Amino acid sequence: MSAPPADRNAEGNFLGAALRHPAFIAGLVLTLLFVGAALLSYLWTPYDPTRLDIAAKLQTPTSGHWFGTDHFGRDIFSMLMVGARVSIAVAIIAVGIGVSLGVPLGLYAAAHRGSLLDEVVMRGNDLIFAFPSLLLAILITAVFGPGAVNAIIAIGIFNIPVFARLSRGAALSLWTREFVLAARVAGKGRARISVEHILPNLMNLLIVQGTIQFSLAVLAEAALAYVGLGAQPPLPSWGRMLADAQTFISLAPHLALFPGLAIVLTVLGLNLLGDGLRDLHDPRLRRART
Amino acid sequence: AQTDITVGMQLEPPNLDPTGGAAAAIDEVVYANVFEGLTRFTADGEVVPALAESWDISEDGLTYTFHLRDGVTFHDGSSFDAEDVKFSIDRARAEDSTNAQKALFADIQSVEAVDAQTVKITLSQPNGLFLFNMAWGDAVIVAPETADTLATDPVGTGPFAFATWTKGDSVALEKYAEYWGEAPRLDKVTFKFIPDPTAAFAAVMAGDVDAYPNFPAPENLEQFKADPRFTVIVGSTEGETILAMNNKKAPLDDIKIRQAISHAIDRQAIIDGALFGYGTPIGTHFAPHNPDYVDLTGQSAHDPEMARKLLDEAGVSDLTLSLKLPPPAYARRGGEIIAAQLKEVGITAEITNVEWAQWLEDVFKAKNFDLTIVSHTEPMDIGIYARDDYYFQYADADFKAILEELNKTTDPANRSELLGKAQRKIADDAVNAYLFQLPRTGVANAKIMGLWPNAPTQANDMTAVYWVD
Amino acid sequence: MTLYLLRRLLSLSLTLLAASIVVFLVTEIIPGDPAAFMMGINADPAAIAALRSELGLDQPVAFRYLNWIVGMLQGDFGQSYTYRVPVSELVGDRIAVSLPLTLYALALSTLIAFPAGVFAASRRNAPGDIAIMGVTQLGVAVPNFWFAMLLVLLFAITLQWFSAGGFPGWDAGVLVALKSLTLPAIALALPQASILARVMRSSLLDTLDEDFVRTARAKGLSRSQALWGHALRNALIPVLTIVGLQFSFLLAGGIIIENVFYLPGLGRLVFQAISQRDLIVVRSVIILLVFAVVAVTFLVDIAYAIADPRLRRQRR
Amino acid sequence: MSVLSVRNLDLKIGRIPILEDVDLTLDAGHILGIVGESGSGKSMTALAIMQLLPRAARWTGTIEVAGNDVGAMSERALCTMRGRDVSMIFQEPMTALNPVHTIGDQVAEVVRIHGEAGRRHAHARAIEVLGRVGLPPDRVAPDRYPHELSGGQRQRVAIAMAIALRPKLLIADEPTTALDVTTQAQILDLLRKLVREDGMGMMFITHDLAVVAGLADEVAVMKKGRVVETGPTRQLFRQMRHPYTRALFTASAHVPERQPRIETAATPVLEVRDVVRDYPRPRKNLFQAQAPFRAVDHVSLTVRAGENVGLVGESGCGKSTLARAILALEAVQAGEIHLNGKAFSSAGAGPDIRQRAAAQVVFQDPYGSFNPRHRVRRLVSEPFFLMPESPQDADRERRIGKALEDVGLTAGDADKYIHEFSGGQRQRIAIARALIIEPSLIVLDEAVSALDVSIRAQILDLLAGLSDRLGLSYLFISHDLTVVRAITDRVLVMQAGRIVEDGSTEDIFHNPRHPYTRSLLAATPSLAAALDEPSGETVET
Ligand SMILES: Nc1ncnc2c1ncn2[C@@H]1O[C@H](COP(=O)(O)OP(=O)(O)OP(=O)(O)O)[C@@H](O)[C@H]1O
Ligand SMILES: Nc1ncnc2c1ncn2[C@@H]1O[C@H](COP(=O)(O)OP(=O)(O)OP(=O)(O)O)[C@@H](O)[C@H]1O
Ligand SMILES: [Mg+2]
Ligand SMILES: [Mg+2]
Repeated sequence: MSAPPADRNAEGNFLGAALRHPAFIAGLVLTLLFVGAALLSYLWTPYDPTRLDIAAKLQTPTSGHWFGTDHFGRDIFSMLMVGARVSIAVAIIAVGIGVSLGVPLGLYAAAHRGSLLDEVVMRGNDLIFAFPSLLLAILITAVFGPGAVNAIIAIGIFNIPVFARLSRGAALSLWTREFVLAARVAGKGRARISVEHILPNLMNLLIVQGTIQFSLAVLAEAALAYVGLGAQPPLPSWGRMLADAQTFISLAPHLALFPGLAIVLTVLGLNLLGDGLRDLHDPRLRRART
Repeated sequence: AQTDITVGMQLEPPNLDPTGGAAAAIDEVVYANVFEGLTRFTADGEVVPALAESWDISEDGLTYTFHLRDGVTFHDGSSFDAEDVKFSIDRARAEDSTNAQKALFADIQSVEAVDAQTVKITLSQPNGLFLFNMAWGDAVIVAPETADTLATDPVGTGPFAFATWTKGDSVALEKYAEYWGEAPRLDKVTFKFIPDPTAAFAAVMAGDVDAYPNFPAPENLEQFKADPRFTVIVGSTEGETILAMNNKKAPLDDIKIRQAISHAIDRQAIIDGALFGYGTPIGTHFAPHNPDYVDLTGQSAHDPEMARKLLDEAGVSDLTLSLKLPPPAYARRGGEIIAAQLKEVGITAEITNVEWAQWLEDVFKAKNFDLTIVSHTEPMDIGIYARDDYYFQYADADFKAILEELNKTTDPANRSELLGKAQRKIADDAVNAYLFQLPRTGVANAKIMGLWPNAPTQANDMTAVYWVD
Repeated sequence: MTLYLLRRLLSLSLTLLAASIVVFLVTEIIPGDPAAFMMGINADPAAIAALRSELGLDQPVAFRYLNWIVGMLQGDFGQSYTYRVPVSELVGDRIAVSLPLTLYALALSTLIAFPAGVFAASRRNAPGDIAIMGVTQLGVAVPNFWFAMLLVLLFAITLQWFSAGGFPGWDAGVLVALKSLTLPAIALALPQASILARVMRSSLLDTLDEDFVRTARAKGLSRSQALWGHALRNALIPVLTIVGLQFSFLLAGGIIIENVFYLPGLGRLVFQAISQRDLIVVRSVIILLVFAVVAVTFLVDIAYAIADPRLRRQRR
Repeated sequence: MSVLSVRNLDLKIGRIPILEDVDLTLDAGHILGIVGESGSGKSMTALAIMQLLPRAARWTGTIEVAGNDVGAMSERALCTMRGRDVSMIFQEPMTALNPVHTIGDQVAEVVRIHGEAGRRHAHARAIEVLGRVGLPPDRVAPDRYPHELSGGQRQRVAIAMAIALRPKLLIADEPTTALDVTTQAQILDLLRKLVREDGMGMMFITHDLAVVAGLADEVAVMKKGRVVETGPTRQLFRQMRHPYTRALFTASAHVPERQPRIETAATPVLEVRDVVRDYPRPRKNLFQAQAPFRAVDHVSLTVRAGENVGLVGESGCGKSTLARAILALEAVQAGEIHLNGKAFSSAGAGPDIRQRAAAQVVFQDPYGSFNPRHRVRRLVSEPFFLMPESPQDADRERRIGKALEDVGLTAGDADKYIHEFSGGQRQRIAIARALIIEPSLIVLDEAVSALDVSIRAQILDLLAGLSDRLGLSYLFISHDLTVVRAITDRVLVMQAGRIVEDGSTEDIFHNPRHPYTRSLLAATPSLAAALDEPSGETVET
């Protein structure tokens, strides 16, 4: 007989299931930790992360400086807090660009399947996919100059086809669903159906993919900052902290350790969260678990 | 003892023709090793005879007659004579020349091969620096037959001949058996290009390179010092590192503001923070190891109070300036420190890291900047302050007059005085904030002798290098 | 099948054409003049102009684009501005490093991921599975350049088992060369292996839930016989896609790793070429990489058809 | 001798009880039919016997297969048993075969895996067995892949795999639900023949009483995880001691009462003229396009006011395509469609939106036809969009309430989400949605096929009542002839995109003229016919 739709009981026991999903909880906690640190950094950091104290440079962790100080004597903990802000902001906006351009394109292409525009959108996606992403990002920043904004654009561009493809694929299968046919019998146009019926049913998928893209964006931002193309000093950024720490790796390993861990844990948290969300939205898995 | 050596360098030369490119890395590989000029620099910056054994200078200082050395051959076996000299110099100063330092030849009116061993060069005006100019890597002598292929297959007269170039990795030189001078003690020299400072550290530590004369990460020198396997060589370069200011752009056209910036800066903190203590503070655009150097650092001593006062007097508050930083670590790190120091006196410096190409376009050519940090590594380059269209846009008439007089002067004492005057003038006008003389910090296997400690020019002269057991 | 191949080839060339235009335009608007860069800070404007005309930079844009394209079609990628040698020669040297490195990393990543994924899938939710999935979660999260730094710290500086980087060239002997590529390959392979293992596992789990696996079990196959004999080949398709993507990613994505280990690879070549404004090298290498991506996707598609008879038929 | 004996089988998945106290026995050479509604535990019983239960399942009781207690067997022994002593055919022939192995290999594998023969010999056996199930190598080569076969052929391959080693027990779990009637009839014949020839025992699971009545020697009726009644087929159906059995029986033979008021004189509600629907096929090569696939081939039909017209035909003959064309959900390549005498759509011209309200639709899938994220209120009122001035506020509420009440729900249900309803209720909501703007025609595409028999009966009653009360016309699409016979006045028979016969329902069923119609009718299992038949066919052993 027919399979129940993916989210038949989506709203009902989501919370309960979520609370019993250890990976989801771990991911949520890690993510909230870093988001919290980022938000807190607007109000308070232990030290001013841009204040140099050359005399106090390269201190190992102490009770005064929890994570020690860097080569300019800046407080690493404070820098990490503000760095979280940069990473998260860059990632959010970059993924936001991907979603806000990719999803409409994908929806449009699906609604007009086989049309010229569909073809153009899909080929355009292929084209972006075919480019080596880091290289193109470097090129983009070479054109516009380095900086957080341009890192966002560079990362954002590569998010567009991801979301366009995802939403087109999922939308195509939704278009054959009977509730969409019913809406068409009710006289609704393609655009309206895309917004009223297709989009809401893509939400879960988009949230899951969004989380994953978010973690990839954090990594990409770190990589760009590492090669010097991310947020510019004095704004701290995890990738640049790592790049700066490189030459101190045998002298003061903690300089590289903490930003590295920050990246790893954030990405880990987001991935766990994404996996958790996917499990929770997939009734087949949810049933097997409960 | 070992007769081959691997020398680490940060940048790979784009090509190997010192007369056709500006990159310092070219000279670092080929200067004095593969190519020689009429004169050359020694380790301490003196100009001595090279392919010219001796020379006579006419009374009016306009005619130089060079007597060339005998028995010199190029690496391809062809012999060296006056025609080669004439060809090389004419080529460098020709209309369509792509010599990066064409200015070196600007005063030459004619070159004449008197006979096989004699060359007469006539100048259009006396030039106290002419012999000095001829010692540059851009003035080396090449043979007409090979001139077009020097970029990839350099053929010179030096003690080492070019062997192989593994692009992206290394250039190897081999001892040239027919060398006219004293034979080098090494049979093989390999220059290995390791741009990443961490990789450089690891490579030295792991023994992949034997010497790294211009080590990019001063923070690691302590570790090398502590390790008996290595010696650390600390010397100086010709690089005056300055915080350049755009003198014509408001508000930096106000001397008070420029002075305020100079006083806001704590040189020692920059040297400690960016270079881990290596480097000599300077107060003007002149190398401290030069006998004519005048120490003017006191004139712009670190004094935030004073800086704030000057800003008040100039009537500015909430000043925001752009600070464009080229790639070298001294600039990037120094820039962060300077930004923090300027913040202390209420100036916001907005940092933009730029690549060299961008710096050249944006800062140097378009003069679209407020502040930037650069090390001017050409020797004796205070003359740039007299250039009309130079990027920091000083071109002060009085200063130009001083320099004009200097050019005409050959008497050492007078020259010395004029140089002092020039140094004071730019310091008084606070044209730029003068930071430090760029150090040359190298590391080498403790058994290697004969490396240059200083860098009077960009070179890794391997002629006198040898291993002890 | 031939029709399908023809169509794919056509769209492949269109993609390349579009990519060439994009790359050309992007490199065209990069601020910074190659000639000025090469001549340095004290250069005479006349000398810069002379160099510009020598490099052909003073010709109109459209002309230069066509020149480049026509040249490439004839196998002539032009001359590097800075190195002054044919780009093809430069690229050839670098591919001799990048390609083996890519294949090495890919081999490592598949060799690790494949058994790990299969093992985890066959023990769904057992401790072994959870452990492997935990490790791969970490592997995905670790930035490879950071991991590379740690590898250098441990194996090159502390233990001195490997050299810290550099590439002695293939002339130094295959084993020596491979040894120098080992740390970089590990650094590249770890995140890829993690991704691959996860895809392998989930794809296999999906397949294990399929009806035909149940049918196989009903025939009397044991759990592992059903896994190896029936599920694996069906599970391979998404894995192949990822392997294909990884190939092209690694070919260019090694830039940072190549920097950390100062390997003279393709990635570093472009990176350096960008900063030196050796635009012709930038263009040609990027087009080459795009070509590699498209070609690999094409090959993966063909591999699909081999793995899955349904596709063979559809495309005939 | 009994090949299967299940005693006191209790089964839980997680904490949820699935089966309780199930007892079954089956003798060699006999067919045991298991019937019951969806979810009653039929498949779980089968899987318990095979010991292929979901991971979370726990069971107690005794299951003996050919004298062996499966509960006491090791996994290795179970592997030896499966496929050799007991094998199973699954419901879905499309997915039960491995797409990347040839059918010959898949059949041979059973032989090989049990060490009965080497590779070459196993292959010979596979060819032989495939021949037995009607797939001789000269017609269907054993090196074909599953996707190169039709559904019926695939099911035969699955059967071949199951009988390759002549098992003592064969479990067939709804092996024909995915097939059209003609193919179903062939498969049933084949299975029957195999049981009789090889003397194996077969457990045949289905929800279709008619099928089981014509096939099984004994029947067990399941409800909510329990066996409520067992007995020899004919006896059980004659006596029907358990009320549930009786309910099942009446429901599956249910004919709603109708008083049709067909207005022959008035303009037809729907007029389809010469409609063609082509699907493009991939090009043969770069220069040569392939002729398109014609799914609907010059079809004309009329539906008059108050009339219920059935459209029957086997799977893939173009019924749904025609329905979509009528509703102008897809463009047609030729012909035109008129609603209430006015042109609605035609080749080259899009639908006349103002007319849309006249024709509404109810689809097959009660789960898939609603957006799960909207409340019933919004779902039901979606067609208001078609009205120039859609009713607002109180009027809107009133009409939503009325539509829900019309289909036997309450106005209060408007606030619920769709997942809070059962399948039958959902189908009612779908009908309410179609009714709410008072169309003159409702197209019902397999609207009751997904429902259990008892619910199906309710919905049929509802439809009949609505049509009588509101003077609605239906175009009722189904492959289930029994249902069509129960609810329609006139029937159109469709084959390969064409209407081959058109006549009043009674006429068509009693006096089919077209050979295709005849074969269709002959293949349709009939409960009444099966029970009337003399018992000659059943061979007692
Ligand atoms: N994997 C599973 N996990 C949990 N519950 C399940 C699982 N599979 C089936 N069930 C439940 O077990 C019960 C019996 O299911 P079963 O498949 O045996 O029904 P059925 O009689 O075969 O129905 P149908 O006619 O629809 O095939 C149902 O309530 C179903 O929801
Ligand atoms: N979008 C499409 N593209 C190509 N062919 C199609 C498409 N939709 C349907 N067909 C084909 O058209 C024919 C008729 O399909 P249709 O769905 O109308 O059959 P049906 O009679 O409703 O069958 P069923 O009883 O299985 O629902 C089938 O052969 C089908 O494969
Ligand atoms: Mg079932
Ligand atoms: Mg249909």
